[in-house]
This record gives sequence, structure tokens and C-alpha cells, in this order.
Amino acid sequence: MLDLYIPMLTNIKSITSENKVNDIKTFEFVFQNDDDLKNFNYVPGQFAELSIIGKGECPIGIASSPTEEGSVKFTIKKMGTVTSQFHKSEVGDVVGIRGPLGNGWPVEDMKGKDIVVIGGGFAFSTLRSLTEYILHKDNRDKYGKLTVIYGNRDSGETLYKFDLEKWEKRDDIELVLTIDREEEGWTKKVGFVAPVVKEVSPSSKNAIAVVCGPPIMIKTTIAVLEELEFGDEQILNSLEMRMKCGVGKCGRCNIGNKYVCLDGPVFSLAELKKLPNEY
Amino acid sequence: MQEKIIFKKEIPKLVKELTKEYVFYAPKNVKGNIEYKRVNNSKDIELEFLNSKVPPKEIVFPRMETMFTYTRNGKNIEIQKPKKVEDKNIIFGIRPCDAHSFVLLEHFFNFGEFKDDLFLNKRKNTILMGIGCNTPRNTCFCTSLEGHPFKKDDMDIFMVDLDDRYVVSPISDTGKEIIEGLSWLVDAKEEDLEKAIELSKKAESMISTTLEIQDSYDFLDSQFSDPIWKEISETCMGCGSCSFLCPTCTCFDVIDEEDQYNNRGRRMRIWDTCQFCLYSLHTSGHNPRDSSIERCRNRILHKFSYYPTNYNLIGCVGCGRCIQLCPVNNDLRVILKKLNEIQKKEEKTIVA
Amino acid sequence: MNEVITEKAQKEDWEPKIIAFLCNWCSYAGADLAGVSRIQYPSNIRIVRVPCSGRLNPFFIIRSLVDGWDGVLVSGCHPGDCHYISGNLVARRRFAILNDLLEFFGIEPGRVNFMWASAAEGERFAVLVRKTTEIVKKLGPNEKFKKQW
Amino acid sequence: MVDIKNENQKIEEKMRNVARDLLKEKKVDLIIGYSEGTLPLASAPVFIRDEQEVNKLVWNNSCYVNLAKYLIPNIRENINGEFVDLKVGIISKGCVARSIIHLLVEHQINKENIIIIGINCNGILDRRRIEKDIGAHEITETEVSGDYLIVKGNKFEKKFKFEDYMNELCKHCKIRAPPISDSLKDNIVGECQEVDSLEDPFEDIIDFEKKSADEKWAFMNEVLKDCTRCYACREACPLCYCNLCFVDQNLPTWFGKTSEISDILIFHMVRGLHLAGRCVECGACSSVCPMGIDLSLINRKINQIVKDRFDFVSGLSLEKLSPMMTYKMNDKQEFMLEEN
Repeated sequence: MLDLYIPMLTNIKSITSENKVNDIKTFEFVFQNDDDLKNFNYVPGQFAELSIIGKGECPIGIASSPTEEGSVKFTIKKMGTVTSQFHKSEVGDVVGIRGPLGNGWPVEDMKGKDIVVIGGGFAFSTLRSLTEYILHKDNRDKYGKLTVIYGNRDSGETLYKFDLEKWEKRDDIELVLTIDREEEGWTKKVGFVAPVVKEVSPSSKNAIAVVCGPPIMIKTTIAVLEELEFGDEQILNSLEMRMKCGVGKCGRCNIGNKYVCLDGPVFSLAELKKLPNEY
Repeated sequence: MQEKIIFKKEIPKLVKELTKEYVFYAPKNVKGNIEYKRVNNSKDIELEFLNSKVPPKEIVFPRMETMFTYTRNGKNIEIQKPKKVEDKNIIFGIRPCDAHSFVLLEHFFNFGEFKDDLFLNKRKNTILMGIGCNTPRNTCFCTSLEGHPFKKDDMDIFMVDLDDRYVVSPISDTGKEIIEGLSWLVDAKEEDLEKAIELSKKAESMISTTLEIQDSYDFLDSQFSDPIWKEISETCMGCGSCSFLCPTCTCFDVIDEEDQYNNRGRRMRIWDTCQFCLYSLHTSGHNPRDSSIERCRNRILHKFSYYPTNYNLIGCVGCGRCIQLCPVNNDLRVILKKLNEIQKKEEKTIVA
Repeated sequence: MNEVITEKAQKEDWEPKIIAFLCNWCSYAGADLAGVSRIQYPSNIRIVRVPCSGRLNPFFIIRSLVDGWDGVLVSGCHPGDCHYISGNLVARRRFAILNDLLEFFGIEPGRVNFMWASAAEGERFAVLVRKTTEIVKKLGPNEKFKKQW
Repeated sequence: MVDIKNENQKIEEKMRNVARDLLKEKKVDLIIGYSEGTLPLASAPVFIRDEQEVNKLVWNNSCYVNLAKYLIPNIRENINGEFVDLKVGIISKGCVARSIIHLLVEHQINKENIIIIGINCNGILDRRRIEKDIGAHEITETEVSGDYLIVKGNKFEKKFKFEDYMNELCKHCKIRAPPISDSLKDNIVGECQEVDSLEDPFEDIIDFEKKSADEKWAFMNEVLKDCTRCYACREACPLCYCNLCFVDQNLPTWFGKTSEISDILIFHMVRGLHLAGRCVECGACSSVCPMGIDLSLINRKINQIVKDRFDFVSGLSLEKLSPMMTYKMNDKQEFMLEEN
């Protein structure tokens, strides 16, 4: 594979601003080459190396679901060199993609189980992918009950408002939205994610909890889930790490002997407990 | 195949013949440092040397390497893949430890689903024509790591220095082919071979450092938060000398360079090291390996614990470069001895 | 690529490209005055307006050379006239060291030029730009930092 | 003839006594010094917390690391759950003390926490040059005899004159013990010296500057082209304490990180630029370079510029500001373009 480090070229099809502060945008890419699109077979939870050619590369989780054909979506927060450049780019600009990389959510193993999706803030992108995937008409009956708990600082920070509205209308998903502080016009839950999870108290029987969010949220939520008798194997987590190559060669994303880009980014709590605490 | 003899005075002839087909790399004295450089004239070759300062990994994994170039035309971008390198290389005079490092590198870059062809192509086209170490250094400890100053398995052609001549033994098939091509070589006599064996034994006895590393990696893993790491890393300054010049270190950084005046650019990889704080710094400001304690630990564990677990190989060849080059004399042998002591203590308590 | 440029240099009509960092309060106004008063000066300079010559990080100058500019011109208020009181005085020390160091590394003297020009000195500005252009033209293209592409 | 072996022994003994007393009297929690290296011509910095261990301290002519590097960030330790700044005694030759003084000028370290244990340095050997001169042999033993260094190895023995094989910067050094001043009196124990003014003719630099621009460029290319960009020079320099070095900055990316010669030259040029008025000529950067690149020329040049233009020598007094922190109305400006 001489193309290991060569990005596939895409064009930006649309840019959606996701929050009030305007530092999170969702980009939709279409491949310039049809073969590339055919080869880009991914599962929710995988990531890709996006590059603004000439500026650099960064790993971003895929926000679209494989069931949404024709394009891929990424939600990018303005943080460093490359992501800032993304926020400067316009529709039609050329962007390189390498991927899909990483293991992704174990959608096959999750079949027949109840799914509890717990997300906080900006980390919801791959969870959106997962939810969308499960909700697709081909897949919905393969999974049990779907609960989505999504917390944010305030209503302005809530991502994917369009999708959330769509999901809310369906009866095969329990959608719980929460914000940290009370706000005028907000009719849904108020409070941090962990207490809300406790309130909703999803059953741990034949269920899998998927948790993504800021470290403190993960820590508190996992404590709650353990209270609800979720086993270590039943809690899934997606990690972030600094990456360059995305294919396990550049060396920097290792936690112990595991590379986040190859063996991750999705780890079960049981796996994480075996790894040294260096993430 | 029969061992051959090549006299030192015949080296120019050898170089002349091999440079016809191959790019000939040989140890060269560059301002007092021995480095493996491209050589066309046999006069440039430095045959009297202990080991090179820059490991020969530089030939197959250069300090900087273009991953692709591109040209920009308005908003459009066209990517040009790097040309497949067809040059055939010979590394003359490579030492057994460095030859073994090639095995490790190849294993690493070839591991798993993703194969790094930038490296593998170069490796495939590289022939190792090594020389046994008659006089290993004090800092050498290859015998503790399944190596030997006369280990020939990792090379294509192996030579033993007998003062005025070399005993040449072809090892791999390509090596045999090359030796067959050099029809003017004379067969080695029995006494030469005997002398070579004698030298090998002598060299082995000269290696003074013996470390017990073989089975300690499981143990190392469990010592993740031992205070020993603080002790080891206290004086480390966080420069990259040890890993930049390590024959088995493979980490790289990826950078983009744009020549905006000519509408072109390139993406390249350059050597990087886990000893830099920037290496694992997240954009958010969080750094999983924030201090020299974690960084030193990562280096040691990567070589002696993660490598064995992942690939069944120890990620060190015992060349001793990091020992010689560390500015604060943070001696790897001492570190390993300290770790060994802890292990022994632990075993004792378990037995007791 | 190199050949093309050397050829270009040999041609009589090669014109250097010079980047000029002008301070907002004096030199930029001086350049403006030169323009308004229709004083001719070579069109080789491309002006970058900076708030003060003290804003000039030496990186700007070195980076300009790396990027292939044939000459660099830095201009600020006369000592004592700085809008921010001491910006140009601090900058002067920096420039002094940079100037000496560049020379020490073998960058031809005259590649990087420093000058003072006030808002009222349109004539002086034009003269010094002319002078800079001449110096740089004599030096030829800046190729020392050229990379091997 | 100077008997260097004897000198070293005296220095060592004094140093140990002072260090022992300091630890015994609990004036310091930690002594940073040099210990015997595991290789010939090497020394290892060591942190000593117990007076029993004081005999680990050694002094020889390979103590090239500038220990002031370890003072930043402040050495802290978790004592009963609380992080406390440690009181540090630091074995200081002239240049280490000078870097400490300069770090104090730049408010990087806390004067109360530092005790300078002065020693009278007698020069550091340029180990990389000795290694290069010996070539394809391994040094197994070194011995000092008179003002010669005798290097022994497998079947060879070579004598090096001390003066000739000293670090380039040590050859010009005149401040061998910590410079004393009133404001620093309480912080120095052991050797120290009065430094009033410093005359340095900078003959080597003047010599070099006779070359033409292209010759200089070619020379610099030749000197620096082996650089692997491991940044050991930066990490060993006590005054390179930036959290994010300019080469690592990426918003914007200033300079390339490749090992192309122009990028290498720029790195060393800007490193020099950043040391203007700060470099104390300790030579640590050259000594730690794995490739044996001699950076002393650049450092000397910087110091010459600063001395000529601003009449300043760094690291001598706490009161005088470094030239890049201040300005004068009548600074020389002969390099400025003028109309005539």
C-alpha cells in the first residue's frame, strides 16, 4: 500500500455552524473520485485523518453514519492549526481524507442488546453516527431499546439540533437532553449528565453503555453506571490522543503497548483498566 | 556455499564492481564522526572503526522523507506520489547489532494491516554486507539481547576481519548471488575459518556487560508507578540524543511545507522522539506524558516491555549509542541493572 | 529551478523584490506623502504596515529571507519620536544584533536594511528606497535559503 | 606547570565538606552536583539528599553540564501531601553561577531557595574532540598527570595537552569561580571571586570575520550540516527555558523543522539571537551535542556584539538589566541607512 500516507481528495459540500459561539462546525465532504467513496467503508466510531493540504493533518471522528450515503460529515471544533484552518475554509475547498481508521463502535457485538448512549458536549459526534446508524430502518430491529442521554453547558452548545428534532419525533428512541444551568425557554432536563443518568436509570440487563465526553463527565458517569450494575465489559469509551500518522507508525498515541489509532479509539472499561493510567 | 577471501587491497576493485549495480554505502569519516554515507571512491571508506555514530537506519528511514508533493492550481490540488525508489543499496561494513535493528524496523513497519511502503521498499532494496566486531566496546551489550558480535543471521553477506583480508560468507540467497558474481574471489582456507571462529570467541569474551533482560518485560509492566522511574529520570534533560541516534527508534513527526510562491508543497516526515514534551501534547493542553518521569519510562518500557508484548522482539540491540551520547550520562545499563535488582527483590519476597 | 533564477539574475532587467515593514505612524505616512507629492521611487517594494517598528519580531525578517524575498527594508520613527515612546529604541537594539548576526552567518550586508523616516520625510523615504533597491539589485537574487524541492 | 590532578582533588574535598555541612545543618534539602560517570570523559549530574551520600560528589574536567538547568521549573517535592519548594544547594563553577545570576535577573528562580556552592573551575575538556582525534579506538581509561590528559585504551595510549583540548569557551574564560556581589553575599558559600570589568579581545571572532560573506556562509554550512535537530543544545542550555520554543510554534509555523541545511542554519541563528545578552559561555550546548558540533563560535559572536554595542557581560551582577530588556537613547546606529 504505497498510498498509506496519501490522502484522498474531497471537496467541502456544506458547512453548518453548530453552536452559538460558532467555534464548532460540521463539514460535509464529497469525494472527488468515486472509487474513493466506494472504498471508504466505515462503521460508527471510526475516525479519519483530515488534512488541509499545506497546513497539516488531524484525526477527527466521523460524525455521519455509513447509512447516509454519498458524503461524509465531520464536526470540527476550532482548536489548533488545522482545525482553525478548517474554520477559515469555504464550500468547494479541497480537503484530504485518510481513513477510515481505528476500530469504531462494536456494532456487530452490540446487536440484540439495549443501547445507552451517553454524551457530553462536543464529544457527541461519533455518538451521532452510532445513533443514526441504529435508527436506520435496516438496522433498527437488530438492536433493543435505544436511550440517548446528551448533556451540554447550555442550549446554544447543543450540536445537531436538526437531528435531535428529528429523533424526538420518533417513538423508538428515548432521547434525554440536559443542560448544566437553567435557561429561559428550556423545557427539558437541567443538571449534569451523571445525575441525569441516575434519574433515567437505564437497566443494565443485556445493555451496553457508550460514554463520550470530557474526562470529568466520564469519571462521574462511570461511577453512576457502576451503581446501576453495568459491568466493565458493558461500558464503552472512546479515547483521544495526539496522533500524526493514524496507522500505528509514528508512535505517539500509545497507552502502554496499545496504540489508540490501531487498537482504539474505542475501548471497553475492562480494557482501559488493564492499561496504565497514561491518557 | 563456500566461504571466500577478499584481501583488503582488493576493496577498490570490489567497490568498483558493486557500484555498477548498487548504491554503495560505507562507513565514512565525516569530520571525525563515522557515518554510513554513499561512497563512490574506495578511498573514502573508513575501515578502522568501532561503530558509526549515526545508525545506518538513516539510509532506510531518513531524517526527513517526502511522503508526497502537491501542486496547487487555484483551489484545485493535485497530489504526486513519491517515486518508487528503485535504487539498490548495499550497506558495507554494517555491524551485527545494526543489522539486527533492521530486522526490528522491518518487523515494526510491516506489522499489522498497514504496511509502510516508504520504508519497506527501501529495505527490500537494501543488501547488508556486514562485518563482525573484533573489538566490541565497553558499552556494547548485544550478548544480553540475543545478539552476538559475530551474529550473521540478519545479514546478506557476512565478513570477518583477519587483519589483511576478510573471510566472506554469503548468508542469504541474494548474498550468494552477489558473491557468485564476484568470480575473482578465492576460496577461504581452513586456517582462515579457524581464525574467524577464534576471533568470534575472543570478541564474545570481551563484552563485559551482562544484563538479564530476556524475561523481565512482564515484570516491567507491573512497575508502572514505582519510584524508581523518578530516580532514573531526575537528571534527564529531555533532549532527543538517545532516541534520534538509536538504531531501533522509529517515531516520526509529520509536517507540511508550502512554497506559496510556486504553488506547490510537500508533506514530509522527520525524526521525532518521545523525549520531547510536545510529542504527546494534545491541542487542548492536556499532556499524558507531562514530565520527564513519564517520558523516560515510556522510552524504557517501549523497548523492553511493549515491543516484546507486541512483536515478540526486544526493542533494543545493545549497540550502546545512547550510553555514549547521553549528555547527562544516564546509562541504560545502570537503569536496567536497577530494574533487575527490583525484580530480584520482588521474586524473593514472593518466594519467601 | 536554480538555473532559471541564475539566468534571470544575469539578465540586466532583473528586478529585486523587496519587502518593506513600515511603522504605521511615521514611515507609512512618509511613504504616503512620497506618493501624494508624486516623488518617484522604485516599485520594487511591497509594503507591510506594522503598528510600530517595535512590533517587528526578528522572525519576520528572517522568514522573509527564507520565503525568497531578495531584500528586506525596515523603517520606523526617528529615535525619540515613537508613538509608543520607546518602541523603536527597543527595536533598534534588536535590529543591531540581528544585523550583526546575519552578517556573521554570511548573509550579505545590505540584504536587510534598516532606516528611520518620519511622516514629513517623503523625499527621504523615496531616496532611501531607491538606495535600498540599488544595493539589493547589486547583490542579486537571494538564494541562500533556498530549499531543495 | 599546573598540577591539575592535585587541583581537582582539592576542589573535590572542599566541595564535599561544604555540601556535607549544608546538609547537616539543614540549610538545604538537596544538593545538585556532579558524580562519577560510567564512561571515561563523562560525568553524571546527581541529586543528593542525604549527607551520607556526599562522597558521590566529584569534580573532574568532564563536568560539562550546566546544573542551573535543573533549577527551572522550581524543584518541588510532595511533603506530607503538600508541594513545597526545596532549598537547593548547587555546585557552581563560574559559568553555572553566572547563569543562576542571569536567571535571577530574569525572575525565573527564587533567590531564597538557592545556595551557590562555589568552586574554582579549572577548565572543561572537549570530550567530543578528544574522541574524534582518537578515532577508531575506544577510550577505557583516562588519567590526569601534570597539565596533560593521558588517554588509554586497548593497546594505545595518547597524551593530550590540557590547554589545547579544553572547551573552546573555557579557553577564553576568566570567571572561574562564582562572581560575588553584595546582593548575592548570603547565597554563596565556598569559592568566589571579585569581577570588576572584563576584557575580552575576541580575537577568534575578528579573525573569522575577515572572510567574505560567501565564505562565512559556506563555513557555517559545513559546521552545522551534521545537526540532527535533536535539540540537545537547547535542552542543555539553562537559559532556554521557554515553554514553547520558536521552532515548535505552529500558529503560525515560523521556520521549518526539516534537517535541510537552511532550516538548520535558521534554528541556530535564531537560537543565537535569543541568547543575546544572556549567554554565559558555559559551553554546555557544544559539550552535549551528540554530533560534536562546536557552537561556541556563534555564542562568542553574540557576546561580542553585546559587549561592543552595549558594553554588557551577562551573569555578573543582579542589578544590571540585560541589554535586550532595556534601551538607551544614544545606542549606536551606524547600520541604519542614511541618505548620503
